[in-house]
Amino acid sequence: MSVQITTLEELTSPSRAASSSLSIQEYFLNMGPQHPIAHGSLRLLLVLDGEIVREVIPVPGFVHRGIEKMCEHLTCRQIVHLTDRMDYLSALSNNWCLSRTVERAAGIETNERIETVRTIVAELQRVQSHALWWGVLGMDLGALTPFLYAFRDREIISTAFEETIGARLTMNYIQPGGLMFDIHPGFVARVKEVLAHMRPILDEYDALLSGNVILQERLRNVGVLPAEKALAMGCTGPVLRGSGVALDLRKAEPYGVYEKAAFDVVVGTVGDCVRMEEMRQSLGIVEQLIDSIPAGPHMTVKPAAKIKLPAGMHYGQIETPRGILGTLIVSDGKSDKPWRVHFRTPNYNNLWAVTAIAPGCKIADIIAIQASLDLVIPDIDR
Amino acid sequence: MGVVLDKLPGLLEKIPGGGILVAPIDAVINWARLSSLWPLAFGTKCCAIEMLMATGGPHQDLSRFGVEVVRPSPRQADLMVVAGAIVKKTALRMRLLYEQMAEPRYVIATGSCAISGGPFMYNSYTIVRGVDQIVPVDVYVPGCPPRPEAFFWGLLMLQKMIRQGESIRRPGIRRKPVLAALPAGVTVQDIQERMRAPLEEQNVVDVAGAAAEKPWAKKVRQWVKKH
Amino acid sequence: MMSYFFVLLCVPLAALLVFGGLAMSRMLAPHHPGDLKNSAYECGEVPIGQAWSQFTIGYYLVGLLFLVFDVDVALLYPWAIAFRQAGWTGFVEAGLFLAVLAVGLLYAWKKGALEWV
Amino acid sequence: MGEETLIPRVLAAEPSAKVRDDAGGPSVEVAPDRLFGLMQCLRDRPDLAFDMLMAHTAVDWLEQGRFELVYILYSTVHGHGLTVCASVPRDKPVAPTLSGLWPIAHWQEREVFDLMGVLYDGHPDLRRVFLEDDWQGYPLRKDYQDSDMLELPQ
Repeated sequence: MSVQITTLEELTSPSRAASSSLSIQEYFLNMGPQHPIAHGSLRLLLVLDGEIVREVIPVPGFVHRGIEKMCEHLTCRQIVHLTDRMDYLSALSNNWCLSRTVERAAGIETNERIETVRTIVAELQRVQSHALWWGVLGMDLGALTPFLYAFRDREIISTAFEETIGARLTMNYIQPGGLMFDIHPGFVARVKEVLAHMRPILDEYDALLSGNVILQERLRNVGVLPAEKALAMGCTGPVLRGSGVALDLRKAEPYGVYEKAAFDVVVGTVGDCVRMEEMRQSLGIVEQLIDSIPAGPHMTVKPAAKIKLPAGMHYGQIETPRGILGTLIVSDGKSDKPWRVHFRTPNYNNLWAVTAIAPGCKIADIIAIQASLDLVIPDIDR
Repeated sequence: MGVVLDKLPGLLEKIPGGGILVAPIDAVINWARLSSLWPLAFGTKCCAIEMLMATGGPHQDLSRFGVEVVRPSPRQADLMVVAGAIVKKTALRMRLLYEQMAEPRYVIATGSCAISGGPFMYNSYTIVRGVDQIVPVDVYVPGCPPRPEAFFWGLLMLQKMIRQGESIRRPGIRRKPVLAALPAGVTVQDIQERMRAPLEEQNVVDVAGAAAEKPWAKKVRQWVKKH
Repeated sequence: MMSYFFVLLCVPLAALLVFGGLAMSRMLAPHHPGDLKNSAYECGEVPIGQAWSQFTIGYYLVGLLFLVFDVDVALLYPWAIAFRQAGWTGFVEAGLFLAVLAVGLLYAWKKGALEWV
Repeated sequence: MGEETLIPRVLAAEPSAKVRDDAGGPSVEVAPDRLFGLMQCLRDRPDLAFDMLMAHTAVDWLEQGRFELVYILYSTVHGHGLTVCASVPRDKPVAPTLSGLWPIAHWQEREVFDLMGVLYDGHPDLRRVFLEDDWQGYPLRKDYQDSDMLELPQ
């Protein structure tokens, strides 16, 4: 077996076109970095035969800032602000994943209050993130009103976050050893307002889009991902659960106070209604926990304390709205800066499912597939 | 400028007292441009969610300023909102998009990543530290991500610049208002008169010239020819 | 004869509307063509391969069918305006006209020209 | 399936594997040439059933002159995880590809090749995934020099 390094040039060069089964009609089309469905900068190189897609070659890397290289020069606490900028729609879950890995590695204890607030805030952000997915699914398929509905509800949840966390998008709130600030006195009342508002709104979402025949026609058996193919492609989160595999880390490896809240993992057979139902489950979790936030300090480790990780590999994973985010921190035990940090991001693994689904469908179906995969590009490129 | 508008200032100068007509024409043209800015949706990162989507949402309504028509194609856009970090791979594409936009084109760099590389300034091997290495930027909106209100302030600054800064006498020459946002308490009189003239003069930008000598201008040509 | 006067009036108005817009933009809009500006826009990328390539026959068929039925609708306009004066004879004639086209449509349908390959 | 019963069965499947204790969960070290065989049986044996390659990355130990390849597996059937490590020398970093067992390995290996420079024997389409194809050098290596990169002033 030989090691053969190819480049995109060779892949798309005319010689390849002539020699392979690429008949004369097939041509390359760039659904390139600057495209409405890209939600960022992702280039999908389509090999087209008329309107039928023969092959999709995703080319990420347009937002690759080298976060893993930067993490080697930052202490564990400084890395938290970089995790916000990877998947900015689930910034709190990203912070939580890194903080939890560091806490388990360094043996830092957190109390019940911290875990409850972390669970509540992460679940609220899951609702906010799925609301954006719902709005943008409508926008990508041509219906512009869901976008306005979705962003109205995102603003309402953002005001709840802003009051406690101070930020709208890049939170930097969950630190190794606790929370950056204690929750705002009016936080519980504000969250109750949000819950009261969001419950009827979800039925409105269903009425607006799910019942729409055009949308059903555009989405029914388009981009069907069977269960074993989804597992083989390393998909996680709503994409995997949509294919029928009930893998949800909140149940499989409970963290935070998820055992205390009763909720069920939403599993679809082939469809994609998984995220709509997950929003209701998340609201249910927040409802059960919002009244029982125990008292206690919001930080168990002094902010200035140096956190030195013992030598070895420390891996922790968490269920973000888009899938399983894993943080691997390798430390040589000598300095408080990690030797190597690797983020197993959900979007990077969900992206490649499009190469398995796409061959044979039409260009318009690619847009439906991309919208249902709900990708966030900086999370792919890091 | 168009065939007529190129020659118009010259003709009006010949007619005695014709120069007065140039100002109203400027006012009309600048008013038409600033109240119908069509942004090009070029968001790469978190700023895209704040700048292009949240501001377009119902709470912070972008259409109050006539900017809500977000065009995906550069052919129909005249305001490029750079929302998010630009890495070396994207810089080429962004410069090509800037070239493909029709004059007069404006650039707002939002977010500290676009202004100076922001949180990725150090130890990042692909980041371009500051979008003004690629395209001439008119308004910088700091923040990470900037609040929608900050983006509106930048938008109003741009509209003020268009209203005061452009004239058909010198097409493509943009005079950026130095005293656009004086810090609180500092009044014009505080800045002595001799200080103000050079500040105004030095802040005149020939957009085409500024775009030509950007480091990425040549790289884009080689890249397009190579492909 | 008088009724044709309005037609004569309408033609220059239409021409003014169309060419007026074009002339305004030619006169007023800045015009600086450049090699990069004229390059093909494909989502910010440089297009791969030549645009002049053979593509499937399906597009041609759809174009043809559209042309036929578009002309058919264009011919129905005058009949629709003078519907009341034409009376029953006009109605039958239009019916016949549509029936002939319906046969063409059925033929295309049976031949599978409407299914998108 | 608890950790204590998992490790003995993995060792039974691959006697040359050594147990590592410095990783959080159960983890095993194996030589690169035995790697494919071990992974094959880890995936196919019903009582292990690791049907998901959760993550794959490489750690550059500069002083010891080796790349340590880290594979994190997960079984949705039994719900347990395993970390498998293999070391390849730094001057000839060639490792067997696992894209035959788990298709996602195809792209995870491309990422490790792009950033770390580990070559994969038998990989169908070994290409850079993030950086431009003509990028010189592999950025995540500890001895990567780049004039454009600003160092954080200490």
